[in-house]
Amino acid sequence: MIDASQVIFLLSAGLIVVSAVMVVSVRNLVHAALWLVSTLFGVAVVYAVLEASFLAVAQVVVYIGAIAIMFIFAVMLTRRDLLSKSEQTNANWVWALGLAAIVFVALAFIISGYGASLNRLPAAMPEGYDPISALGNALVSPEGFALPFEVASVLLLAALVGSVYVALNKAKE
Amino acid sequence: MNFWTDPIKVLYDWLMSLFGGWGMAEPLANTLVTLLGIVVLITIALVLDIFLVWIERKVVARFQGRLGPNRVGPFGIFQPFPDIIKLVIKEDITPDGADKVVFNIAPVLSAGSVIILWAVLPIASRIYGVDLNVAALYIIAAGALGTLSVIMAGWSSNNKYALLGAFRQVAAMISFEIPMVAMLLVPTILVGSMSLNAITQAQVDGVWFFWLSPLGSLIFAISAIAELGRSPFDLNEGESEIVSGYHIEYSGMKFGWFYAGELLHAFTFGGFMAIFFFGGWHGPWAEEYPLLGAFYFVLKALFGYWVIMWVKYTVPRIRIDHMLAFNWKFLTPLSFALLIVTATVHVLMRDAAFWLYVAAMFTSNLLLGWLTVEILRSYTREKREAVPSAAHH
Amino acid sequence: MIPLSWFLYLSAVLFSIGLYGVLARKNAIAILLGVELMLNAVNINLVAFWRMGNLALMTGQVFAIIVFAVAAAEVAVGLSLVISVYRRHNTVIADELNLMKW
Amino acid sequence: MQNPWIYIGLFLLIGMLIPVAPLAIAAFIAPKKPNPIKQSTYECGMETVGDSWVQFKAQYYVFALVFLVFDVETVFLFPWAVSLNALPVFVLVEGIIFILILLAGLFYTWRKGMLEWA
Repeated sequence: MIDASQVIFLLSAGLIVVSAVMVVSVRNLVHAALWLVSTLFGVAVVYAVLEASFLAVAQVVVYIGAIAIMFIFAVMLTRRDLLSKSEQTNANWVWALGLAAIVFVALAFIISGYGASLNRLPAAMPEGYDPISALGNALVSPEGFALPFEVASVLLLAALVGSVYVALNKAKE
Repeated sequence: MNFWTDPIKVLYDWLMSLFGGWGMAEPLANTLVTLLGIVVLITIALVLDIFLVWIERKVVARFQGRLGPNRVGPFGIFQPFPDIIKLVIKEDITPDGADKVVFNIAPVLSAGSVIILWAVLPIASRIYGVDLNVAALYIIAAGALGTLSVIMAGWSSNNKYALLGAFRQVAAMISFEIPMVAMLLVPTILVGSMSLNAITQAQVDGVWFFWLSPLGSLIFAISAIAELGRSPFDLNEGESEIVSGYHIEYSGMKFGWFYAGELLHAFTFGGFMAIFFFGGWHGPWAEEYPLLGAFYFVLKALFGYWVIMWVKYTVPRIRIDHMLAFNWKFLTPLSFALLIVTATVHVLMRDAAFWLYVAAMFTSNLLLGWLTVEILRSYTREKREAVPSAAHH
Repeated sequence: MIPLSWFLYLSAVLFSIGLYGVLARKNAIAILLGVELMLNAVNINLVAFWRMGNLALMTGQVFAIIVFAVAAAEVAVGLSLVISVYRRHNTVIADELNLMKW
Repeated sequence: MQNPWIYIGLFLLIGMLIPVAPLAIAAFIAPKKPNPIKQSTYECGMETVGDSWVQFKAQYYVFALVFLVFDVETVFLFPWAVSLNALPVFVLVEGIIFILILLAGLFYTWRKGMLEWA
């Protein structure tokens, strides 16, 4: 018997897979970016099904609010004739399809190999348990992930400095 | 417990017993009542939206020494209804070369991104959609959908003004999102929760956060106005330059949704202003009588909305380079400085007496504001003195 | 109640689609789109393992957030490289770029 | 309501469906008399010149870049802000360092002149 949460999961999984296929197959890159938004939204729904509230919202904020917008901006900055008229896949696309299929079959084989141990169901959230403050404690407390927290900021700094330097180095032109 | 102390619960029980009387199973009845509640909440928001059109037109008329709508109904209050009928029966034009699907989704997404904010809005002590524990970030997420709708509208119209307007609007929205998020972090630090209900409750039990962070409320107001794309930050729709921006090709009800969404957005942000800094529904007897709390909330939100209109019809539009420079070189560093100061004072003073804590917060805000003004003053003095000498050479 | 394996299968499908996108697409921006899909597949796994395992151990969620940061950094640097290359060579087709050949 | 996201999901669904309703009514009752002049792209009354895909300033992209980095930063700062109350002062220092490192990035961009519009 299939219950409500399974229906929601299957719907969002369908959305994810269909739009992911569109992302890798449509010719118009703006459409590809918009399909990416729909994929990412589906992933956010999966997080909500998993009761990871913070990640569900952060997924929308970071991916849809920033990364998808970046992609659209980047597409707009490049020339249109490179985007929609010509063939969008390279000569090796058959091999790529084969490899992707092999990877999927291998992954599915591994997953099914674990058998019943992967059929475990989510435990109920304990009463009064607040995942947000637990996440905060884990992320910043000295016993938790304080170092990765700081390293993330250094990573973001490096990304900002590097990409600004690369993108707009006017002096060399 | 009666209707006046907990109206939602009374209505819920009444509907449940009514549906139960019809022989409906309990989960089904529960779902149905929830759906009904959602539809009613959204309908209230949209009815309010209709009257916002009237308020906006009446207020702008007063600002400009005119009468405004005064024919349909007393004081022209029913003017929005003919407006809506006109919008619905107008021919809907889709320009050549438009991307039809994206073109049609954009206005729906634009209005929807505002409507979904009402799911987390605590209208009164026991009147709210849902108490989400990540509500502060949820607001930003809804704003992200709004940004996306702008770029979709601009791109799909196949019009260069629309695309230019969309780019400007998106640049403004994403830029001013940063100080806004930083200011959402201030109440989050003060309360230790992102839930809007918890934030309101903390102000009911303590003081309004305006007294803890006056500078924060000011920054939030400025960035909210920019986020709404209202004057002085309405360069996306500079009529004289890019003929009203990203929704230029829209007509009929599709344009109507952009317009309605903008007004409701402004009102909703007035509400957020109230929730984050002015105590939400807090007021005399509001806790016992939720309907009174709802009244206070709407009043405060309308006040916030009025301030937004006041700014809109007073301050002239500024240039996009000035606007972005204002954000990145002034507002963003200032808001993060304020965030650091707030966090520091909060942690160091959390064990002190309450009045001392409030005083320290208030003073540190004023100090930071004064410091900022001083830095700006010396900086502009340098500039002023540099100009004539440069001209001399 | 959804068993863990469903999430793993979903993530495997998403990962494979992303891999196909990375390998088959010509346009460099589209390749980056494929990378985003793969990163999201990883995140689904991390969060699913958090939910099915010990709820008090937040490692899965923390990892997922770090992946957000990595994805953002990757997009920022990747797209900047694409734009930089585009400005010099007027192309975004990955096959036509042979700066590293000699 | 055990999972608030069920409510949010229903709200999203209905909130997106309600705006469709007037559009559907309008599609039903509004007149439809298309002609090429009416359908043409608006350009202040002139004939449309060229493509809508005009060359954009790369400056927009730089602002998006800075925004992206700060947006991800806020995702890190929200859990920090929530648990700031319950944790020792060390955590405060940690958060301040985090913010300062990113502000350094902003100032680098500023000094490089990338925040200028010209």
